[in-house]
Amino acid sequence: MSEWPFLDIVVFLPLAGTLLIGLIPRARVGALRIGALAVTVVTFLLSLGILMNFDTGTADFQLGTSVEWIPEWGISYITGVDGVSLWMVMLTTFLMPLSVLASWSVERRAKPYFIFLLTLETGLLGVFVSLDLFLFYVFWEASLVPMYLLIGIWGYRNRVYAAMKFFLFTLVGSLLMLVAILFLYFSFPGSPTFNYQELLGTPLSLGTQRLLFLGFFASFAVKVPLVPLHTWLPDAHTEAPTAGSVMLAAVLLKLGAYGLIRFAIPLFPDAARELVPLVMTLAIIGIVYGAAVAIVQRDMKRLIAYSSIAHLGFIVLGVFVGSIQGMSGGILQMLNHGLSTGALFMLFGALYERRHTRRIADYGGVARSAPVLAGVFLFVALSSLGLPGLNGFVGEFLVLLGTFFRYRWWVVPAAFGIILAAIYLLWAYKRVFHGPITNDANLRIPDLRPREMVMLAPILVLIAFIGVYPKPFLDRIEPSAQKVVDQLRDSSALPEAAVGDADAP
Amino acid sequence: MPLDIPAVRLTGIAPEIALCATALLLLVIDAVLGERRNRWYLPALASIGLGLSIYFATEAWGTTRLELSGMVAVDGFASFVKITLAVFGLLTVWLGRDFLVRERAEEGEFYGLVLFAVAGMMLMAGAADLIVVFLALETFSLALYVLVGFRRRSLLSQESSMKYFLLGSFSTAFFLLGIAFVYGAVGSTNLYGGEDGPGIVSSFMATGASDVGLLILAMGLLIVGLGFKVAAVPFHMWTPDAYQGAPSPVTGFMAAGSKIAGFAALLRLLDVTLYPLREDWRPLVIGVAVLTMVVGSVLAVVQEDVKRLLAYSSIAHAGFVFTGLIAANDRGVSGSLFYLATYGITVLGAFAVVAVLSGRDDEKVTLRDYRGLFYDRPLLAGALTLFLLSLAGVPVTSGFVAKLVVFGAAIQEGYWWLAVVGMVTSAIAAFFYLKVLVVMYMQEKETEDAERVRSGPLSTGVIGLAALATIVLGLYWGPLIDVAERATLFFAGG
Amino acid sequence: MSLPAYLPVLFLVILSTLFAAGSMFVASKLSPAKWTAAKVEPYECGIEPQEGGVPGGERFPVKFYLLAMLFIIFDIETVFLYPWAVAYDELKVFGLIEMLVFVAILVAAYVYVWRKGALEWAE
Amino acid sequence: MPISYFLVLSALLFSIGVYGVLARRHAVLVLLSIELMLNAVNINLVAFSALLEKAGLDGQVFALFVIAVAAAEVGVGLAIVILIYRNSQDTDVGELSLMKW
Repeated sequence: MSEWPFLDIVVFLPLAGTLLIGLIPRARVGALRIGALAVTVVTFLLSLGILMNFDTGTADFQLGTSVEWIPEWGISYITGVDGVSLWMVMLTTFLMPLSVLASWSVERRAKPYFIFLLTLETGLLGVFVSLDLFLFYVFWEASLVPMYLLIGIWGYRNRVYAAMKFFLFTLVGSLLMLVAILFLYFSFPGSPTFNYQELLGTPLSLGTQRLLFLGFFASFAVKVPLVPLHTWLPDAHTEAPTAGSVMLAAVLLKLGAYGLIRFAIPLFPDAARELVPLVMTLAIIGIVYGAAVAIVQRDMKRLIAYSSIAHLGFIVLGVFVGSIQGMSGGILQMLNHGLSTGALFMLFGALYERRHTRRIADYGGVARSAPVLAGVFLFVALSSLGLPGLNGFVGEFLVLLGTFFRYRWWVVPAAFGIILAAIYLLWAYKRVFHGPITNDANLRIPDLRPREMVMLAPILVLIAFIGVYPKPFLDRIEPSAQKVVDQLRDSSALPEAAVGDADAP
Repeated sequence: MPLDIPAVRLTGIAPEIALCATALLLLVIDAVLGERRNRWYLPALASIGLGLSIYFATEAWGTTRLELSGMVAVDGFASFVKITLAVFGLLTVWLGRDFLVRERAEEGEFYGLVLFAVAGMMLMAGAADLIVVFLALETFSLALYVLVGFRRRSLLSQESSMKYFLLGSFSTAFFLLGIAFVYGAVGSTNLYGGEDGPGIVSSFMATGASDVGLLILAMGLLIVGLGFKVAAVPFHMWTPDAYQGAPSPVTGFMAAGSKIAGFAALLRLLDVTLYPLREDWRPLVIGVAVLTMVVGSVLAVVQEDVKRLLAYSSIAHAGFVFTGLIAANDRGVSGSLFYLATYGITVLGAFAVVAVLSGRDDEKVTLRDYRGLFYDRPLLAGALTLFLLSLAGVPVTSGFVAKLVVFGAAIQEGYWWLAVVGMVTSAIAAFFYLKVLVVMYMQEKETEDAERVRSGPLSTGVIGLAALATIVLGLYWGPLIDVAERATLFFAGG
Repeated sequence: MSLPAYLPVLFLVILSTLFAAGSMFVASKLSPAKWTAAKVEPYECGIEPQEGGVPGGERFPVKFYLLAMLFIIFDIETVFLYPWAVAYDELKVFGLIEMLVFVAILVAAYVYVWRKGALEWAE
Repeated sequence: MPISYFLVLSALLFSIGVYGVLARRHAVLVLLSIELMLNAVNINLVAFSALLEKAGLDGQVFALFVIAVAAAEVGVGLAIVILIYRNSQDTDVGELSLMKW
């Protein structure tokens, strides 16, 4: 346990950073970039402190603080990380500097851009660390506005529509969740509180549980997204600027899965257990549908977007099969997908800066002029489609294993999804980087610049590392994963699970 | 019959007296001194008067009794509303000063009328007898009618004032008929009753349920009259036109002031006096509430004029407050108070920004005039964004907390479906607030305007204060909610 | 909830609408529509209306309106003097003071109107 | 003398007022109709106060207030009419474009 609260500093440092950015005159674009980069890097370094002090082998929440906020309403500022949220926090702080690098080419209105980007980081981190339902909801909504502005202002042609769609879809979901939260708040026997760990014990009739679970589920399923609530995602991913797409794919989508693991299942285990078949069906549909649709995409960013739907299907599948392998695999996969898809978006963003088109057909033979770019792309693509030895394989394998233990036959369509993934990714790779050069512009594509190398190298290292030696990651994930699995499998474990003392760091 | 001289204790209406006296003084001074170039002393005097009224209102805090032979209630509820109203009045006066200077139309009448209006609204909050409610209603309505038509050069302004006036008096007539029926049904118009005579409910219980029909009818008519003031559907037709036509500061004042005044009367009437009959009025009010939320949110989507848009949004907000009123429990009443206070501040801030941007003759108020505003005036646009997000109910703004508490009250009473309706309509509403953001952030300014609008020192101050309040109350609202709850604790008879 | 209790509201609405529609109908049926010059020209207390007044040309001095309004206001206020006068004996000095305050307010209003030049007939 | 006489009278007056407001387009006429409604209410109040034993003098006092307020309303209303009349160039001030709801 550390003396001083790394966690809260990490969460609010970016927000403080916006003030720094605010002081820089808007004309000094270079200074703005450097400032944003500095803030995010410092945030990342501090977040390493969390990793250091994280105590493996316990499922309880750690490193948090707990302060009364609005005692009249039983609202407190309670934070803490466990195996589930730890890697999400790390992922966010790790990817943020890289997305700043990816936004180097943002010349127009750079000042508000970086301000919104930093605000977004605080919002996302807050969601992952807050252990008070009210606090959680505040961060959940707060992360919405900057993303909305990022898409809507710096996006591509269809940006306003995409931003609107993104905001309204999410908002409707989260408002239903808000009603559920309030309902839970009022049905808590003791003195009214929003404290997550106290609310865990709330006795609820199965009918009520079902309603409230659906309330939460509505909000999370939109974020994940599960088919049929996914329609906002392709637009948002496609229209968003590179950094926006990275953050969307790598972190924002995880909010949904995280919410399911952290809130939906532990708070309403009976309802969750009852609805497992439904959710798993949706997940499988997502896997197959996403992959199938990805194959026929003409727009590279749309393709990556649909591949995300498929991957998130895997994650939800693993979370809901109710076996430790599936759960930890799903959680690890959240990390993996963040890395590989983030990298894919960065790579294609780099490509887009060179050719200013998203149509796959406009490319072809790029590998000749930009071999390094092509090589890196292939590497990332392989990790994303789960090649043994790379990170994607570990997660997906664990998910499939977990599924196999409990629902033998569900493995078949899931595995089919992996095959499809191989098809669309490799085919897209072939069409973009190899084959005949249809357009002369592809001959003169400059290869990766040093900045871009710097931005991609860390990701590649991690991809390989997790692929060959996932143990340190899984060690930290498993205890918490086990806890959630117990809750999902039999609610008798619920009371013991409810007693954690995260409020005493 | 021998008349008994009532013991005169004026703590109840001291704030109102202070305001009226100041207003009279102000008008006479202005008339005597005549046209001066810089009449700084008018807003100064008005501010002093409002300050005095705040002082007197805080003096009355904590006592709970009836005064002036049961005509006026002195309680925390009244004090809370009065202080809030005085604050609204201050903001309006400061805003109005800049506005009038810009329009080169500074007249003492403006300040006088604002003061009179505030006084009437305050009286509304303390009224313990339908007679007083009626007088208060008329006092502030008449002042508002004139204020709406205060843009002398704009025909639109005067026509909207005409419409507002005619519809207003029309609804007043129904309200009056309602009072007459109450009087006929139970022979008393007093909300509480006491040593000075029986109250509505007590004498109703005495006479028995024989003429419940007449009382219910009267109740309906009263709700019509007050519903008009708070812009509840279907008594809302005046709202868009009046909001559009009125000078922007006045619009903000109307939105903030007449809403809290009308709801103060409604809360006292329905949640205290007629609480025993709640099962009778609830269906009617629920109908009104749902209509108001839906119509307000849906019609706002198609608006192109910012003031009209905010008008429909204020209709929708009336619906949200109704959910707290329907709950009729402590949380509901205090929640409604909190909602009205925070909403007032936010909407005043929004209209302050509108007033600054509207430019000479208060004309530039269409969405087109807001294109790319963020890159032209980042601070103003940022403030407006904050206010709009608060109106939309996004967290870390006061609007979110307000929605949370009123919907919470409804859920607590088992009206969770009403809360769901509220949530869905707020989602619809979010769409048109976002529309404004789209215009401000995601569209390019088409024409460079001739002279760059400059926000006067007072307007800047008002906007800053409102923005600060919106954020602070969104992050740490405990104290204010606490005060509101204590206020309902001292609710005479409540 | 006793919805039947709301029937009276319904009745009032129906009554007024029926009355409105009915009278409109009856009026349209009964009244003979014969327009004579004398009927269409505005009645100005015997003053000859100017023929074809230019657009914006006043048909009558607005001053009439203004003075009339001022008169009505101040005149109606005196209505409060009657109950005071009737109950003078009981009210005693208290009533006197109240009435003085009341009159003082009226005087303030009067001063205001006067200084604003609303009483000047010709400016 | 049964109270119902007065009530019917006032009800009729009130309905006439409502009819006037809804049917007339000229602002001044609408204003007149509203005054009619107010006076109908006055009749109600005075009748109740005079003929109901449970009701005291309040009704008649209230009527006085209503009269005064009505006068104020007329004042404001006519003032607005004049303002519009001075601003707008056309002479039929009653035909307000906004009145068409």
